[in-house]
Amino acid sequence: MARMKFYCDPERCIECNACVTACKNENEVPWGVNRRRVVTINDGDDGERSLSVACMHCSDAPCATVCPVDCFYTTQDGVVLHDKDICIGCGYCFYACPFGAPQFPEDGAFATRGKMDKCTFCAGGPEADNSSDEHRKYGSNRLAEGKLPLCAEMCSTKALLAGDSDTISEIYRKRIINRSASVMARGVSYRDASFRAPYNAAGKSSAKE
Amino acid sequence: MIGQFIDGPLWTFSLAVFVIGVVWRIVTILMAGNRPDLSTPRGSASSGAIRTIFSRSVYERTAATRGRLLQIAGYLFHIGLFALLFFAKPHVDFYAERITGFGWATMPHWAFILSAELAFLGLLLLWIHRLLSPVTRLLSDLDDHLGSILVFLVMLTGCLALAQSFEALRLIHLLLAELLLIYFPFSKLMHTFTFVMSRGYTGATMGRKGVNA
Amino acid sequence: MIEQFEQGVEVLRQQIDARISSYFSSCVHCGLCAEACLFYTETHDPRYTPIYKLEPMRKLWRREHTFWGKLGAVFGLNEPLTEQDFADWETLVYDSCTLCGRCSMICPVGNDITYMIRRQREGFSVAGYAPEGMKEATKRALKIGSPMGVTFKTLKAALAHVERDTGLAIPIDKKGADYMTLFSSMEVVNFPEYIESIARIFQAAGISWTISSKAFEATNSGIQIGNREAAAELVNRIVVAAEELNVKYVVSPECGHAYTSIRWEGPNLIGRQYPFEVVHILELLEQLKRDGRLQLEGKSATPMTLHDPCQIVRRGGVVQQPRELLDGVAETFVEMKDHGVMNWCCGGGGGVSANDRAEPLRLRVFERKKRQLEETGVDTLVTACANCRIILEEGIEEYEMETEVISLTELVAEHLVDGSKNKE
Amino acid sequence: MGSMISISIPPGSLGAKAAAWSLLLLWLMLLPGQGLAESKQVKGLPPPAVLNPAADLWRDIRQRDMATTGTTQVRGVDSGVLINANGDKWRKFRMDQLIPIGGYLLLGMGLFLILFYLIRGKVRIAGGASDRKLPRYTSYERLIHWFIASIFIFLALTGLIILFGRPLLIPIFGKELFSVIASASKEGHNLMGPLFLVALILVFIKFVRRNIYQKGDMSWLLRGGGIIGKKHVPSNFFNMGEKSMFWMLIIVGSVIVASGLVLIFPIFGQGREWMELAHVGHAIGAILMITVIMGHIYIGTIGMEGAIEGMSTGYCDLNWAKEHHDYWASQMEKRGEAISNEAVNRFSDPDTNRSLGRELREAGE
Repeated sequence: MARMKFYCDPERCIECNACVTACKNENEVPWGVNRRRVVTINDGDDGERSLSVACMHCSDAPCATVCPVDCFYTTQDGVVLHDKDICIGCGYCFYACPFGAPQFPEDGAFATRGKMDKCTFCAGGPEADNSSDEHRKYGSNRLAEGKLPLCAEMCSTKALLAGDSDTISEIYRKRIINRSASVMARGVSYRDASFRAPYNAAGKSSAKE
Repeated sequence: MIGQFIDGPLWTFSLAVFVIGVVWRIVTILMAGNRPDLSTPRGSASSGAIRTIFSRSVYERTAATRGRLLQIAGYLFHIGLFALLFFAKPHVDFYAERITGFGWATMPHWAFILSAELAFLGLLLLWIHRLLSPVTRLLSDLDDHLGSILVFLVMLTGCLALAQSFEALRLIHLLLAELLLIYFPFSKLMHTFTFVMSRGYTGATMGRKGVNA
Repeated sequence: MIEQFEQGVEVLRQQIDARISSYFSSCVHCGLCAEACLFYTETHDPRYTPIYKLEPMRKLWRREHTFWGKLGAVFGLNEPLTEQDFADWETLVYDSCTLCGRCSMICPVGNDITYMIRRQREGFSVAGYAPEGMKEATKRALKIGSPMGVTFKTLKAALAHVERDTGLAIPIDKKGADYMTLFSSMEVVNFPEYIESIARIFQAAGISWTISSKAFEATNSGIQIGNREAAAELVNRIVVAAEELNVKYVVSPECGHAYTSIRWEGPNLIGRQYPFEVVHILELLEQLKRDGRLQLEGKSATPMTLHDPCQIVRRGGVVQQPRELLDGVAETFVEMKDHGVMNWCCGGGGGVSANDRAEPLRLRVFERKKRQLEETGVDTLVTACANCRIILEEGIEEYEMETEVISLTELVAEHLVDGSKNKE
Repeated sequence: MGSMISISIPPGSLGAKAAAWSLLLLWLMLLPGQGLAESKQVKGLPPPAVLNPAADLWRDIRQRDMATTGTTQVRGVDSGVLINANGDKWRKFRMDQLIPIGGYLLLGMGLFLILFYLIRGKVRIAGGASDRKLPRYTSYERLIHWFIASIFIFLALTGLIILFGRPLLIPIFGKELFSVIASASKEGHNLMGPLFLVALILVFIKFVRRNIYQKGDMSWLLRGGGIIGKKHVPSNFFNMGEKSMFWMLIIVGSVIVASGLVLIFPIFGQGREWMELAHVGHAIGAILMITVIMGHIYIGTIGMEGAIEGMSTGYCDLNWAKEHHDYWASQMEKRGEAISNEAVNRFSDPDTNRSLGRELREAGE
């Protein structure tokens, strides 16, 4: 059985936000809800890196554990989905999620939470595949059509990978090998081999070099 | 099935009972008739009536502690409930869809919540007061308690259905509101309409005498 | 007895008009009226809640004017009004209500509770459930002409006394006079100074006035006990006498309920409008003062406060006049905390003063007035109602207070510019 | 730059290189307490020339030192935080501590009270009910007591439904129906919550003066409030236990209200950390309070004869007062505040009202 995962390659992500746009467009999410976002670390500095994040579809999802109404379920493809008919909008999944994936439509000025919305790996919800109800509540169900999430499909640099974890880890592994091989073959440091300055946790201090 | 009944025929029925009942009650009261007042008036009866209709809503400072509490709780409850009934978005949408065909300006959501808080605060205080104070314990009859309970339940289910996403909760709220509408014309709740008459009659008499009542 | 009871219920039934129907429909039993009633605030006995005193009438209304009541009556579910109800409520209706009207001012839905009690008394009196004292007073009023048994002879003696003291001639049965003056028996018996004051003031103001030998009594026991026929008879005597003398105005004495009965209830009782006007003595005095016909001099230095008689102020509409007059004669005038239309009753109005068994309760609730007086810190209490005056004096005696009670009219008379005496 | 790499990863670790390629390792790094310490240094090999720099990035955004946040086009609180490390701590608190420990605490308190009742039984008025009563609470005091009580019970019930509903109620009602109940509970809880603040303020203002600790409170505590032994311990208007409960109500209640406001109004820009913290405070406070209030309800109703009268009728039995609040009772008695039972009934019992007319008439005639 496949186990669906996302992986974003920070060496490739160029912060174009096409994945965000694609997601919004494909799933017709309301204002204020962002199933996917691109976060840039060290923006404008040496070693700037960007990552596109959404629900990571954890194998042991904290959101599902803490949900007081038990509205989460994991599909056979390993996609973590939730049932909006059962969700009460308490926000506990939002507290527990490491990635900030659960989103809540704001309900007026006190921002009381509506029903939770999050990335579905373009796999819809518990309703019948591609039914109008499903589309209204959860957006597209591309997986049922044999397609992968649109964000990854749209990614121009192929930084964002989506699919069976075996496959994407294989792709990523090859990339790393290739990069390392090229570095080693040329006998230079990674920095010299790369177009981009390597990620530097110290941020600005590295700019001196 | 039962939902359709609540949403459809029962709603129509309860609305009809409410409208016909209220009109019938007001007509029967008017039919009892009043003797004309032959005494020479000192002031105007009509301006006295209009004056009292509004002035009785003004806080009466001479009332003692219990009176103060009653009046404040009364304000909270009535203002909150009025705002909820006529300016909460879900209600206006409902009226527009079912009765009037047009909507009107609604409160922002925070004001909606705030008026619900106030209405609950007022109603709870008034109700507990009714159950505790020797005066109201003595006065209250089944009608008073039934009215309080129904209004409270309607408000409570309304607040529970605030998420507006569970049909069952909406139907419970609607069902209780319908029961309230049916009960309305036969109960104390009629004061919603007859208070104008009461204040008007008293105001007219007092106005004739030149007393600002 | 049974027959009398049924008559009483029938009368009570007739009382329920649109006003009362709307009042009962509006009442939500909030109990706020209790806070306005001095019988409740002084005893904290919930049975003294004004609207509770109307339970018998409400029972009848509920049974005959409401859906549940009618339905219940068909199935014999709700109990009908019984004679026991009349018996149980008699004291509440007569002893613990002075018809002061304070509850009517506070009711948030605007119910005129006082009006309803007044109406309910109609049924009670017909059914025979009224205090003996009031029954007797009504009988005396109808028979002798005064609830206290004062005859014209008595008045004449008092008048002779006044004439001797002042040297003024008091016109009796003078046809075509402008003002016909009425008195209350209490004034004749207890406060003849009032008559003297009237005589001196009218003399000073140059008013053409008279007293009718046929109808000098202004009080109306019929109104207090709630007997329409008796009340109409008593009013009619005055109207007939006034018409005979062809006066332009009838002057109501200070006495509160007398004013209400002749001014506001009278025309409705006899079923026609008067060919003359009714003025309260304070109204008249204030008018005279404003017209400059009443010259006052010298202001009393003692600080004074005013007790507003309910029937004159709250139920009568003579609110500003006593204050205008007091301004002219008192240097320091201290208002009580709740004054004017929200004043507290002395405790003896509405026939309670004529009801002996109510005396302990009446004296108990006088505490309210006592507190009010103490708050002002003033020892001179001005009022304008002979009944209030008696009750106040009794209360002051009971509570061993130092307060002096004086009548406003007499106070005004004391400050007349002494022109009349100089001329003589 | 080489130094940079060597700080992050033990030098000479070829195994680390291999591990860094694995996606799975990235996942492992997200979990606390997991590192690369286990990789062994292999002797004789040159220091690593190449490492996957993404490993550094992931380690940083893992937020172990709460330092690295990024920027993003998506607006919102915390949207720049890639990984929220506290979420997992909060999850563990809720699932491993709050629900089991809280549940057993409440259950235990219930059992304790039942046991206590079985052993100790109802605390009777030793001297029996007297024929006189003392006015204990005014109607306003009773009003605010029942006001806060009704709101508290509503909030406690709805809160417990949300907390324990998944393990306890879903098996009974099923997910669909429970979801309706839970949504109603959540909305009701949120709407009624602010009223608890109002009630708390009213209660504080009204009762604070009588709840300041006084002389004699200590000895009450030392003698166990009369639970130990059969002798009653004298006390003031409120005894030490009641005073402590009052202060618990005020202090814990304030924590609950404040944290509750943080939770229901996500408009102050408070991030997840704040809400998680607020939730922890809210839950601990609420469990504590419910436990104490259970005891309060027990002693106020079935636990002690005559205790509820003060709050229901406003009057308490004179003997009861002497046994439990002797300092206050003797003061009141000295001032002549004791009222006969009939007088109390006349004022509080509507059923005796009809006799008044007869009484008065008989008295008058």
